[in-house]
Amino acid sequence: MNSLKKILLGDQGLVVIFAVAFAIVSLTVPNFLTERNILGLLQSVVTIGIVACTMMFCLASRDFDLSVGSTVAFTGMIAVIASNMTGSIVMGLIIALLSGALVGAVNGFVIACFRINALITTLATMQIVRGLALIVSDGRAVGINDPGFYQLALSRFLGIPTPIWVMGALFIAFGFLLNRTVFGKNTLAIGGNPEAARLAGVNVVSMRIWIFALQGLICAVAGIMLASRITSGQPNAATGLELSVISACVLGGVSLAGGRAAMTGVIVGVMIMGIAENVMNLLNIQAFYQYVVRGLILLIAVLLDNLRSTASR
Amino acid sequence: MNSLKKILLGDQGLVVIFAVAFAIVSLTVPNFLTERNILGLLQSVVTIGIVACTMMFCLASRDFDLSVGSTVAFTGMIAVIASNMTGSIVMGLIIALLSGALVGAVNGFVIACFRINALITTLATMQIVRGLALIVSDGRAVGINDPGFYQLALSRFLGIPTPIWVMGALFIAFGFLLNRTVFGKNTLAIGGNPEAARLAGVNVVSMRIWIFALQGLICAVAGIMLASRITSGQPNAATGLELSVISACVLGGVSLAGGRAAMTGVIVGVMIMGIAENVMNLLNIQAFYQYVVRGLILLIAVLLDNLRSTASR
Amino acid sequence: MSYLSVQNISKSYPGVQALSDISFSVEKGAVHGLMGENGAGKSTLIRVLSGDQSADSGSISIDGIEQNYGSVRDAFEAGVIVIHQELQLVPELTVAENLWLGRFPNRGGVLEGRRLVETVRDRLEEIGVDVDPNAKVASLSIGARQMVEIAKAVMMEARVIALDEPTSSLSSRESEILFNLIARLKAKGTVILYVSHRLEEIFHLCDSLTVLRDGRLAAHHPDIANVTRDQIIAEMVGREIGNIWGWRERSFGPVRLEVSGMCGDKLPGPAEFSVRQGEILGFFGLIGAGRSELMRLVYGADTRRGGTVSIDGKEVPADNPRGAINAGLVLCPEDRKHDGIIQGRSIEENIAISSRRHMSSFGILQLGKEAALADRFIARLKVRTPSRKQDIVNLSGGNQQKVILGRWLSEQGVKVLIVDEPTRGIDVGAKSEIYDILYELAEGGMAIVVVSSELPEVMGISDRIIVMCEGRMVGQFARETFEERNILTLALPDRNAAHTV
Amino acid sequence: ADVKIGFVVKQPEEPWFQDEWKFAQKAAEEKGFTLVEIGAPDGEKVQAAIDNLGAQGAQGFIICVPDVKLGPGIVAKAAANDLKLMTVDDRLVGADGEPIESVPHMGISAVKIGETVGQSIAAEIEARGWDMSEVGAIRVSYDQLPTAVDRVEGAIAALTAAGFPAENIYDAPQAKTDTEAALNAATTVLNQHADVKKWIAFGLNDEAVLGAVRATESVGIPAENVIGVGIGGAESAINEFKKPSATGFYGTVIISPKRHGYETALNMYEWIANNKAPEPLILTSGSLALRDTYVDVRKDLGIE
Ligand SMILES: Nc1ncnc2c1ncn2[C@@H]1O[C@H](COP(=O)(O)OP(=O)(O)OP(=O)(O)O)[C@@H](O)[C@H]1O
Ligand SMILES: Nc1ncnc2c1ncn2[C@@H]1O[C@H](COP(=O)(O)OP(=O)(O)OP(=O)(O)O)[C@@H](O)[C@H]1O
Ligand SMILES: O[C@@H]1[C@@H](O)[C@@H](O)CO[C@H]1O
Ligand SMILES: [Mg+2]
Ligand SMILES: [Mg+2]
Repeated sequence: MNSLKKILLGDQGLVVIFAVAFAIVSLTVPNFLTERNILGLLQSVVTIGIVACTMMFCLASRDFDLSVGSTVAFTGMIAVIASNMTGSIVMGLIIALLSGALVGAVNGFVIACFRINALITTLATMQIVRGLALIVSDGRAVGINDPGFYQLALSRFLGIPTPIWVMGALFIAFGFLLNRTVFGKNTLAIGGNPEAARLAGVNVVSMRIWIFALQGLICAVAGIMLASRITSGQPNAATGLELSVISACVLGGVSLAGGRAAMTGVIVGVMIMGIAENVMNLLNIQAFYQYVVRGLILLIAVLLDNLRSTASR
Repeated sequence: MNSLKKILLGDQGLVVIFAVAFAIVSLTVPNFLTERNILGLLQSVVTIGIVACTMMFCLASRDFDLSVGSTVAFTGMIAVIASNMTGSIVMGLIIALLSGALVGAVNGFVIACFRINALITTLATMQIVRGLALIVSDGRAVGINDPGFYQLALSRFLGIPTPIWVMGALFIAFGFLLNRTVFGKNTLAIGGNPEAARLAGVNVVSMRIWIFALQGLICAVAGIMLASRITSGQPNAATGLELSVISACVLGGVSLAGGRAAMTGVIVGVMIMGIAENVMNLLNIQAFYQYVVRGLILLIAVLLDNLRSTASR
Repeated sequence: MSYLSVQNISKSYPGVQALSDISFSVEKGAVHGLMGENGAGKSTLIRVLSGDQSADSGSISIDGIEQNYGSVRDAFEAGVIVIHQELQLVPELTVAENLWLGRFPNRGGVLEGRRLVETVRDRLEEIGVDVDPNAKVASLSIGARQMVEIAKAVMMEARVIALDEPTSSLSSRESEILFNLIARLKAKGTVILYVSHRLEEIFHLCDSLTVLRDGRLAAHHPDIANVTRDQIIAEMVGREIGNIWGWRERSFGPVRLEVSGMCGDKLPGPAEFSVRQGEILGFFGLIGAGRSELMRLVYGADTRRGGTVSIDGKEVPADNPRGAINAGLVLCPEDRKHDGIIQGRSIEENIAISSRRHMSSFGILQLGKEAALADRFIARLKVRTPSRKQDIVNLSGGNQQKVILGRWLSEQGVKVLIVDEPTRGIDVGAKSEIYDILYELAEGGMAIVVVSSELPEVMGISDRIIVMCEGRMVGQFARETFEERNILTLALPDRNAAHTV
Repeated sequence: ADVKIGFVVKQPEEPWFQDEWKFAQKAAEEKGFTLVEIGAPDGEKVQAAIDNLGAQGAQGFIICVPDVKLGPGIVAKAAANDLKLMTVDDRLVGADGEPIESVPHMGISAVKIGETVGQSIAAEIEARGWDMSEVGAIRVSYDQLPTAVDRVEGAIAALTAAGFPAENIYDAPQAKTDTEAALNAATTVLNQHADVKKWIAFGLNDEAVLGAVRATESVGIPAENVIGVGIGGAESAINEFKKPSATGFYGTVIISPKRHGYETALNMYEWIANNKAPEPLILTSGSLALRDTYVDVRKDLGIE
C-alpha cells in the first residue's frame, strides 16, 4: 500500500499515471493497440517530439521560443531547394541544418546580448522567418527532384520507420545532455536563478546563444523529416507548432519559471498530446467536440499531476 | 541638451520615441495623416486595445491568458444568438457580458484554486471555448436579425465612431484602476512578489479570480463591438488575438515577470502594432514582405526601448 | 498571567518533523527570545504564529483567548505581526506602498495618495530610518530594505510582534535603532518574540528565552537573568564551545591579492588594498559603506569604472566572474536569496555548480564525486536536511547559507576567497566550524577577505581590518591594535571627512 | 484621376490567391491603374482594409472574404467609404442566408466543385473495375471552414449518387489545413480499417488530399489502389504529377485564377473608368487535370 503510494507520488508519478491511462485506452478503444496504429501514432508526434527536446532546454533556462514553427517550415523548404539546386541530398541537408542553427543563433544573440525579452524577439523572428520561407518559395510548395529524399521518412529499420528512430535517438541524447552533462546542469541553474549562476561562473550569455542555436538546429532536423514525409517543402507547414510543443513540455512538468525539467516528463507530455488526437479520431469524435475534448484532456492531465505533487507535500 | 536626454530616458521615454516615429510617418507616408485614415486606424486596433487593458493586469500579476481570442469570438457569437433569441439587444449584451465574465472566472478559479499553470489552463480553455463557439454556431457565422445591433459600431459621437470612444474610456478607466486604486496596487504587488503580497494579507486567490473574470468581461465588450462591426457572430473570429495583445503589452513595457505595467505604455504598444499594419498597406508592401517588416518593427521597437532604459542606468 | 501562550504546537514537512509539541508562554510587555541551531524550527514556529502555515496540532492563545486563525489576514486582525527571516518586500513598489501593502488607506477602493506617503514619511522620521518613502524598494541596499521591513512592524498597532533574525544584515548602528524601537514597544505592553543567533543581543534585549533543538523544546527560561551564555549554547548545540572565534596564529607569505584604483558607479573610490598569502583581512563598515560594492567590482560581477586586480602579480580579467574564477578568485555574495541559491535545484547541485568544472570529463558529469562532495559539506557544516537531493528552497535560512558557503569553500584551485557576510543567519555551532575552515584554507596559503557587519566577528577572526565609510576606505588596524571603540568611531560617517587611507 | 483598385483576399499565403493577385496585376499593367493588394484573414482585418483603401483614395475593390456572412458589414463599409464593390470566389450572403444580389460576383459554387471531384473519383473507380463495397473513402475534413464543408459534401453527394456506400466513408478531421495535419488524421483512419485494401480520398484542397495519399504510402498501400482527387491545381499538385512514377494522387480539379484575377480586375476598372457595370453574376467551372493532361488543361485555362 505504502509503496504504491510512493510510486504514484514519486518523481516518476507522471509516468505512472500515463502508463495507467495508456493501459485503459488500450483496453477500451478498439484498434488502438495494433502495431500499425502505434507506429502511426508515433509518426504523428515526430515533429512535436523532436522540437520538444530543445524547447525543454529553452524553457528550463527561463526562455521562450515562439519561432520554432516558422523555422521548421523554413528549413524544410531550404532542404528541398538546396537539394534541388546542388543536386545532392547531403548538401541540401547540411545547408538546411546550418540555416536552422543560424536562425537559432540569431535569436539567441539578440536575446542574450541586447537583453531583449525572448517572447518578443522570437515572435518577431517567427514572422520574419515565415516571411522568408514564403519569399524564397513565392508562397508555393516546392517539389523534390530526387526521390531519394523521400527515403529519409519512408525507410525502415527493424520494421520501424526512420523518423521514429531519429526521435528516439534525440530523446536519449537530450535526456543525457540534460542530466549528465555540465551543459544541462548549467541550463537548469540559469533557469533557477540566472544571477546566481552568473556569479557562480556560468557564462550565461554564451549558454543562451548555444541553447537557441541548438534549438534552431533541431528544428532543421524536424523540418527535414517533415519535408520528406510530405514529399515537398511547404512554406505554410507547422503553423502553431510552438504552442503544441510548449504545451507538451509544460504538461511534462517543465516549469515556465525555469530550473525544472525532465526528459521522461517531456516524452510523456508529447505522447499525451499524440494519443489524445489519435484516440479522438479512432472514436470518431466530431470535429467541434474535439476542441473541447482536447482542452479537457490538457486540463485533467495537469490537474492530476498537480494533485499528485501537492498530496506528496 | 541635458533636459532632452532626461525626457528621452525618463519614464515616458517610450511615449516620446513613439511621438517622433509618428511624426516621421505622418510626414513621409502619403494619406497617413488624414482624418479618415486615423479614424480607420483607431478602429482597426479597437479589439486589441480593449483586450490589452485587462491583459495588462493579467501580466502584471504574473499570469498569462491565451484564451482571449476564443472568448472574444464566443461572446460575440453569444451576443448575436441571444439578441436574436430574446428579440432584445440589451438582453443579448447582458448575456454576452455575463458569459464572458463566467469564462474568465472559471479560468481564474482553476488557476488560483488548483494552482495550475496559467499558460496550460488558458490554452485548454482557449480550445474549449473555441469549440463551444463552433458548436453553438455549427461552424458558421450567425447573422444579426435586428439591424439596430449594427449601430453599436456604426453610430458616431462628435464625428468619432462609438468603438473608439469605448476604447478610450476603457484606457482611462483601467489606467486609473492600475495606478490609483487598491486593486491596481495589489495586482502589481502580486506580480512583483506573490509571497510578500500573500504574507501582507492580500488575498491572492480572490484577486486572481477577479482579474481573470474582469479579463473575460472585457473580452465580451470587445466581442460585442467586433460582432457589431462585422455584422455577424463568427466562430472563427479573433484567432491569434492573444499573441497580438500580449505583444502590444510587452512592447509597452509590461513585464512578463510581473510587477511592472503602465497604461500609457500599453496604449503606445497597441498603436505601434496598428500603425505598422496601416502604413504597410498604405505603402502597398507585398504580403510576404509584410511578415518580415512586421517582425523587424517589433524588434526595433523593443531594441530602442531597451537602449533607452539601459542608457539611463 | 501570561499574555501569549503557545500550547503543544507540532508541524511536519515531508521527511522533516519541524516542530514537535512546543509549549511556552510570554508575559505582557516582555521580549521573549527564541534560539536554536539552524533548522531547529524557529522560523516555522513564527510562520505558524503569523497564520501563514497551519500547525498539525496545538493552539495559540492571546490574552487568554484561544486564536484559531486560518490566514495571514486573520492573524493581522488578532493583532499579530511578523517580520519574516527572508525579506518580504515588493521591489517594484515604493517604500510607502510596501509599508501599506495589505491595508492601503483608501476611500471606496481609491487610494489616498497623500496620506499614503505622508504618514510613512512621518513614521520613518520618528523611528529614525533615513529612506525616501517614494523610492522604489528595488533601488535600496539590502540593509536599507531590512530597515523598511522593520518599520512595517512598528507602523501597525500590534499586540504581538515577532521578529525573525531582524539584525542579520544590520550593522551595530542600525541595530541600535531597532533596539530603541523595541524598548518603546515594550513600554506600550507589546509582546515581542525575538529570533537571533547573536547571544549578546539576546542578553541585551530579552526578558525570557526559549531554546529549540531539532524541533523540540530544549529549554524554557522565564527569567534570562538566571542563565549563562555557555548554558544556552550547550542547550542549543548539545556540547560546550569555548571560544567560538578560535583565532590561530599564522605566518604570511608574499602578497597574493593586489587591488588598485578600483572605482565603480556606486563606489567613488579609488580603493586600494592587498592581501598576503595566509592572511585573513576583515572589512568593516556600516550599511551602505560600499564594502559589497567593492567586492563585486573586484570579482568582476559589476562593471568597473577603473582599477585593476592582480593575483600573484598576474592581472585578473575585469569583466566577468568566470574570468575571476579561472584566475583563482572567488566571491561568496552577501544576498543569498538573489545572488546565491538556485531555486528548484538540489543541495547537491547548488554546492557543485562551480566546482564541477573540475569533476567532469569532456563535459560529462561524474555524479559520484558530486554526491561525495555534497555529503562531506552537509556533514561538516551540519546542514539539517533529510537528503542531499532536497530542493534548496525547502531548507531553513541558515542552512541555505551553509550550502552557499559550501559551494565556495569547496572550490578547487582557489587563491583568493572573498566572503561577504558569510555567517549571516548561521548558528553558533556552525559558525565556529566555518571559522575553522577559513583558518585551514588560510594555512594552505589562501588569501581571504571577510566582509562583515558584525564587529565581534570581524575582530574575532581577522588578522587585519580595513574600515570603510561612504564608499571610501578610511582606516586600517593590525590585530594588535583592534579596539572596538576606535573601529566603530572610524566607521561613522560624520567623523572622518578628513582622513582617508 | 488615377484609378486605384483594391484586391483583398482572405489567405494571402495560399498559392491560389497569389495567382489571383498576379493576374490582376497583369490587368493593372495593361490598363495603367494601381492595384493595392491586401490580405485580410478575418472580419476585423477586412474592416480595416476597407477603411485603409478609402483613406488612400481607391475607387473600388474586389474581395474574397474570410466568411460570406460578413456581407452586410462589408456592403455598409464600402458604401461609407464610397467604394465600388465586387466579390470573387465566394459570394456574400445577407443576414437571411440568401446571396446579396446587388454585389457583382465572379466565382464557382463550392458544392459544384465538390461534385466534380466526386464524379471524377466515381468514374475512375469504374474504370479500374473496383467493387465499390470493398473501397474505403477518406473524407479529410475541416468543418470550421464553411467552404470546406460544402466542397466535401458536394463530393459525397456525387459519390453516393454513383452508388458508393455511405457507410464506407470515414471522417479524418484535420486540426489545421496543412498536409501534415491531413497525413496524421488519415493515418488513423487507415489503421482503424486495416482490412480495407482500396482507398479513395477527397478534401478541401490539394494539400488535404496529398496528406491522405502520403498516409496510404506510409502504411504500404500501393499507388494503384488509391484514388485521390484534390482541388486547386497549384504547385503542390503539379509537383505530384512531375514525380517519376504515378502516386495515389490521381487528379486535381483546377479552377482558373486567371479569370478570377484578371477579369474581375478588368471589370472593376471598366466600372470605375468608363462607368460600365459588370455582369452581376459570372460562374466559372473547374476542370479535372490528370497526370497526363495537366499541361494542356492549364494551357486551356490560361495559366502557365
Ligand atoms: N539606504 C540606502 N539607500 C540608497 N542607497 C543605498 C543605501 N544604502 C546603500 N546604498 C547604496 O549602496 C552602496 C554601497 O552599498 P553596499 O551594499 O556595497 O555597502 P556595504 O558596505 O556592503 O553595506 P551593506 O551592509 O548594506 O551591504 C552605497 O554607496 C549606496 O549607493
Ligand atoms: N517547505 C519546507 N519543506 C520541507 N522542509 C522544510 C520546509 N520549510 C522548512 N523545512 C524544514 O523544517 C526545519 C525547520 O526549519 P526552520 O526554517 O523553522 O528553521 P530555523 O530554526 O528558522 O533555522 P534558521 O536558523 O536556519 O533560520 C528545517 O529542517 C527545514 O529544512
Ligand atoms: O478558399 C478557397 C481557395 O482555397 C481557392 O480554392 C479558391 O476558393 C476559395 O474559396
Ligand atoms: Mg529561520
Ligand atoms: Mg554588504
